[in-house]
Amino acid sequence: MKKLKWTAALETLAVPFLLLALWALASERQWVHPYLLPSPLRVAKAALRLAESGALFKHLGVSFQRVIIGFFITLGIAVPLSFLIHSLPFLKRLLRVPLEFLRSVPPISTIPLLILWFGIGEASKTAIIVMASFFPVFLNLMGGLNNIEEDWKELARSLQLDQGEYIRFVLFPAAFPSFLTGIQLGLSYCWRALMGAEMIAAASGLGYLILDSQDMGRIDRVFVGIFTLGICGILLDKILIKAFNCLIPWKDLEEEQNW
Amino acid sequence: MKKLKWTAALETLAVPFLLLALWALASERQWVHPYLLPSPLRVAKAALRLAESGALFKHLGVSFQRVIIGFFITLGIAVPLSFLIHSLPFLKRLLRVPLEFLRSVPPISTIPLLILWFGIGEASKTAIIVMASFFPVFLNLMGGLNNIEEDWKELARSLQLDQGEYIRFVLFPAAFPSFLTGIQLGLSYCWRALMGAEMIAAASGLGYLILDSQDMGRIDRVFVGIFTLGICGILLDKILIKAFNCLIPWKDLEEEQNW
Amino acid sequence: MVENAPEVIIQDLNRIYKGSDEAVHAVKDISLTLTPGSFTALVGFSGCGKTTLLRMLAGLEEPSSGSISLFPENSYPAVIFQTPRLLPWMTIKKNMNIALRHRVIPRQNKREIKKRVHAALEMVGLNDRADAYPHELSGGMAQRVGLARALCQESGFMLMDEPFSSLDALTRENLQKELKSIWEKKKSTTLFITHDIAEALVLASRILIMKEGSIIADLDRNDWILRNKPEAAIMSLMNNPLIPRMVYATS
Amino acid sequence: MVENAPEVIIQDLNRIYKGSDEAVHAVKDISLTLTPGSFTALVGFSGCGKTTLLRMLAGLEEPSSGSISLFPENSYPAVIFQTPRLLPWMTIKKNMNIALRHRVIPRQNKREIKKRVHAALEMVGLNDRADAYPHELSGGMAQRVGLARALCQESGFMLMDEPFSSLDALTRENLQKELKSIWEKKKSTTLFITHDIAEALVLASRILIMKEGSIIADLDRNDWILRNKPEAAIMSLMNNPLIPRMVYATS
Amino acid sequence: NGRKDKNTDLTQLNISYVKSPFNLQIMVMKEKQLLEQEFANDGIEIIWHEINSGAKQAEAMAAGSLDIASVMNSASVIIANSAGNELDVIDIVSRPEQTFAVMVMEDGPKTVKDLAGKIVAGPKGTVLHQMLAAIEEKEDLEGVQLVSMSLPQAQTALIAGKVDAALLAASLIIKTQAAGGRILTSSEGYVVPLLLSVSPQSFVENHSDIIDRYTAVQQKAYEYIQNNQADAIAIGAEAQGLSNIDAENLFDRSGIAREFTKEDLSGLEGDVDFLKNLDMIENAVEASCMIGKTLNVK
Ligand SMILES: Nc1ncnc2c1ncn2[C@@H]1O[C@H](COP(=O)(O)OP(=O)(O)OP(=O)(O)O)[C@@H](O)[C@H]1O
Ligand SMILES: Nc1ncnc2c1ncn2[C@@H]1O[C@H](COP(=O)(O)OP(=O)(O)OP(=O)(O)O)[C@@H](O)[C@H]1O
Ligand SMILES: [Mg+2]
Ligand SMILES: [Mg+2]
Repeated sequence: MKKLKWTAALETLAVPFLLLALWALASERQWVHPYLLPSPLRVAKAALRLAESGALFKHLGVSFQRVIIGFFITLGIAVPLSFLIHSLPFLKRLLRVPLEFLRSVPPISTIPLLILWFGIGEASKTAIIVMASFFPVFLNLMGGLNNIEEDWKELARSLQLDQGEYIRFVLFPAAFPSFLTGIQLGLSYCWRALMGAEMIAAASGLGYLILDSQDMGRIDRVFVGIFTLGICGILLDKILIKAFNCLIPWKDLEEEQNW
Repeated sequence: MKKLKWTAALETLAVPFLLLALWALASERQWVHPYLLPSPLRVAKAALRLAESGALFKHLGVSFQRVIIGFFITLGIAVPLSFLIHSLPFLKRLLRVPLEFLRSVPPISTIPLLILWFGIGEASKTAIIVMASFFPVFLNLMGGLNNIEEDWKELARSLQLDQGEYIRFVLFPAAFPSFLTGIQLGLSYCWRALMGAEMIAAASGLGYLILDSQDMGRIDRVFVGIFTLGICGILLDKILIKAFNCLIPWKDLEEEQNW
Repeated sequence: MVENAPEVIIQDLNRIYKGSDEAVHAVKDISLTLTPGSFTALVGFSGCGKTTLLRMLAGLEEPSSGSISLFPENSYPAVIFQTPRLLPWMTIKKNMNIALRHRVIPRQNKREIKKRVHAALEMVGLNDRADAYPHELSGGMAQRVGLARALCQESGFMLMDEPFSSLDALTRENLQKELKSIWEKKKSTTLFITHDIAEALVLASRILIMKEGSIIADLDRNDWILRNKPEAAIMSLMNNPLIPRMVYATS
Repeated sequence: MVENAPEVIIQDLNRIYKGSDEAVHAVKDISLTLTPGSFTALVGFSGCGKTTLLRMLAGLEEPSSGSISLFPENSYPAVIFQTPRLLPWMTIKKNMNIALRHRVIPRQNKREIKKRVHAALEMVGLNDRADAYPHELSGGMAQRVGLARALCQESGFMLMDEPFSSLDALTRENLQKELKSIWEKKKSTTLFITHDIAEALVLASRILIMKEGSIIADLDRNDWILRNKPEAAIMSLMNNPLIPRMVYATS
Repeated sequence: NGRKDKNTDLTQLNISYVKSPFNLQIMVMKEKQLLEQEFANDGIEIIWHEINSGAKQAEAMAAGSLDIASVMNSASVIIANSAGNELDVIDIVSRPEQTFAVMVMEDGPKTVKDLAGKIVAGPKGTVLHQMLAAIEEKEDLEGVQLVSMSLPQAQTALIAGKVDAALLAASLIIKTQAAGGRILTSSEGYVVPLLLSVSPQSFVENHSDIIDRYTAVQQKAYEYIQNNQADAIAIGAEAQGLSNIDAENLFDRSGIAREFTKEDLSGLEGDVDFLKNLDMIENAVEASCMIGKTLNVK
């Protein structure tokens, strides 16, 4: 059993280590310009420096808060909206075109409007994050709700479940796998949206760190920013899944997880 | 029947028209600074000017090509990869961490690396688009594949279907609803990624048009860009669904469409 | 307790499915009255439209034409579907519980719900599996849970679609007895689809024979035609392609 | 044509399910040989482990311990599941076709496939519904398609889990006859689960009685115990809780 | 008295904080809290917003979220005004002739003349673009191709060898030098870039006293820099996360300015012409209309 765990860990980390080795080699041998691909050591040093000064944690904290707030606003809009649209067909006809339209509009293209409506404070940054993560959650949930088997609907009808019970006992559990995909995607797009969000008048945050480091020509710090985003993305995803696992006893999501 | 169609169209267009009216009113009454919210008329004029000069179509053509190429590359990677990972569990363990990592990394943060690897031509723009649209397709397809009912797997085994037949007759049809959600999301994210992609040394394209217009304070043109993106997004989505409909006779996707 | 059992009046009922290949006239011009508290069995060849008729009575399928009236109107049937239809994400107990939330008044009465669920599972012999999930049951067990779920609703109107089809002879016999005694106490208006003519004869006081969408015979258990060799008689009725519409019950 | 019919040797077979509530010992120490070309019926109470045994023979379930050997080894069973398992995204015809792609050699022989599908659907009386989708069929129709799909594979090894459970008496009788005549021609090694003891007696030359995971009786049709009132005899065997393991076939 | 009333409505002052290229007055003002002190008694809170982009500052001012843009380049000011976003110049920050440069790699073009027919990366419609156009004109170069991209990307493309030259500024110049790059020429002799403090016209009109006090504080910062250069540079180095040497280098290039002159005004006119000729603005604007009423052109 222990041995099995070992090999599993080995397999999991094989590719990252290989990439790291390749990277070290590439910068050691100077296959590419060291300015553009700083050595792992230099990136590590930059990370350490940022960590020591506390700047990294400040950036991380600010961004984390933005991601969390944005993500929960996304959930708060997308989940009720999809249930509403699912149960009230006229809402679907009303909202279809506007939502379809927004689907292909890049959030950062709307920055002028966001500044107009939300100013240059947190609100417009949050709006960017919400716009970036809304559709994965919404469309996946809609997909899950619409692909529910007719059998369960009939059963709910014949058991005289009311709307709330129907949602709780039938609709939501049936749509859950799709919903899970949606929130996983949504959460990643929250992280990804940080760059766009922190283009608007930000003085901290991981997106700001990356943008500012690019402006200042500190590619090593850009790498630090990228790694922090990637790793935090993985961790938050894990935590989220664990949390949902507690809420939903009928499935082992960690095993169920799509991959 | 005719009357029904009428009311349906009315319902569909009610909200867009309402928004348009509100917009017209807001800019008429100067509730907000006309610099940030140009009147519908001004936007229409800007669109007309851009259309007359042919610039709009040039931008559209270039971007359209990028979206299509990017989207098909995304499909070309995500579809086989998810089937491979589904059938070879060791691949999953190998690729899990790198892919999870990439999931939360903003594509535009990698622009320095993309320029390094792919130069400043089409390749790096395509790479941005692929990065932006990969995960919706990939994760949804993985979700669909992993949530396939055990019953069908057993049936396939007992009928001695080979891997190809299993994929064709069982796996793919079962995963199809999720896949559909994935490609719809993926396609929208292709459009959305244009802004990021055309940050890299572009001289045309809708993303470039928006960026350039933002820099040049031509918010009216930004609106033209946004509207073009939104409308083209809707249209391409429709066309894609129709195309899939021809390929897949067993379902009416236009009705099945999640919404 | 006939007060809860509704009268069911079916008039000129039709159901036409527009299938992907051809239209199927599944139920043809059926007019029928189920008296309050009666136990009616419905037999007929596979595909003759029994399930379609039952589903229309349950309000799950819209008639193409004709009408179904219930007196009192607010009667709600407990339904046993032809497949067990247990929600896979809930334990057996939970599956039973949700069926009772609207039946046990006051709703808050958790103890009453628990008692009824227990009793119903006891009856079908599955009390020890109350915490199992549906996919952990055998086919017959799942069917018995479906039966228990319908019975614990204690409705005055029961619609049952082959509830014993996957059960062995002995379990079947026991459950027939249980069902009979429950019906005798409760006197629900019951429509019972079965393929087993002996079962129909044991349980029902009235037997409807359906063929190609129509009711071709409507028999009372005491009809002369069922005096001896009733099974053979019913089989021959089912088989006879010439009978237009024989209503033996009235004769 | 016994050459295609495998011999099946089961030794000390066990299957324990670690369920969400408690462990279930579904199959207990079964040792058994099915001779090539034999038709064996398996009867027993609901939940006694019949399906589990059949699924292990089909290679769909791993034994917890013990072994199953086939001679010749490459024999592949045609399986009828307890539920019809028709792929909902394909028409009936397509559902049948994919079952034949590996059976008809050369594979390219589309005409042969078409012929066999046609014949099998003809037999179960569903040729006119070949282009319908599974959800458009009645329960019994779907079950008949499952039967047709297994039969058209013309395998020398058949595993059938209650293939006639949702069929009316007449259809059932007809299909029993068909199955019997097919088996007589083809002499496949067949294991047939049923709840209808009469059916087991009609079809099988050997009858296994299962109880709580064990085979408690192994009867030959010509056994003295089945001379008169065979059904009653089997019922009483099934019911007797004391029998440890009676093998009547050898007596 | 009327003015005083308007002051009392004002409870906060939204100011952008633009550190780069190396706007030392602003950094000193913020880090030494000069504005906070100045307005403390009036109960006016100073809120700093870190926005580098000129376009975004213009948008924020139009939205009313920003009262004073501490540093904007002249092109952005002209572009905004031309598009109907009326912004007034309230002060000058610097004339950074040395801060903008055309850079090449070691093995790249040797002289400015060699730029003919080459690919140059840089942001369109900015002073850098203007510099390249001026070079083309003055040196009579043919076939210079500008690929539009932001500064960091231009730098990456240059170092990765994907372009022949890049238009760069400030820190990126120093970093590129460290990475083996070379300055081909700075903007000196071609154009005089102007970095300006800007405020919405309406704000200037309603709160001219605030503007006056703001420019006075900026003046104080300027004087502090002149008198305590080393301290000031240390503040800048800290704010931008640079070494003192790099900061000093940047300061020397920054061309910080004390007052807006007649030459600056004509430079602004030249910028308008440049943008108009490139078709980057639709409506020509009078340079004099962009001068705030409080600004004293010397
Ligand atoms: N996947 C499973 N997980 C846990 N327990 C299971 C599972 N499948 C079957 N069982 C249990 O194993 C026992 C035997 O089940 P099996 O399906 O073999 O019964 P069966 O004889 O086919 O009954 P029936 O006639 O009702 O179909 C039952 O107690 C059942 O609950
Ligand atoms: N959803 C549907 N779409 C099209 N045709 C249908 C549909 N449901 C049932 N039918 C058809 O209607 C007819 C009657 O079906 P029904 O299910 O009522 O039969 P049944 O009497 O219950 O048969 P069984 O005893 O086999 O369950 C059949 O021919 C069937 O194919
Ligand atoms: Mg039926
Ligand atoms: Mg079974």
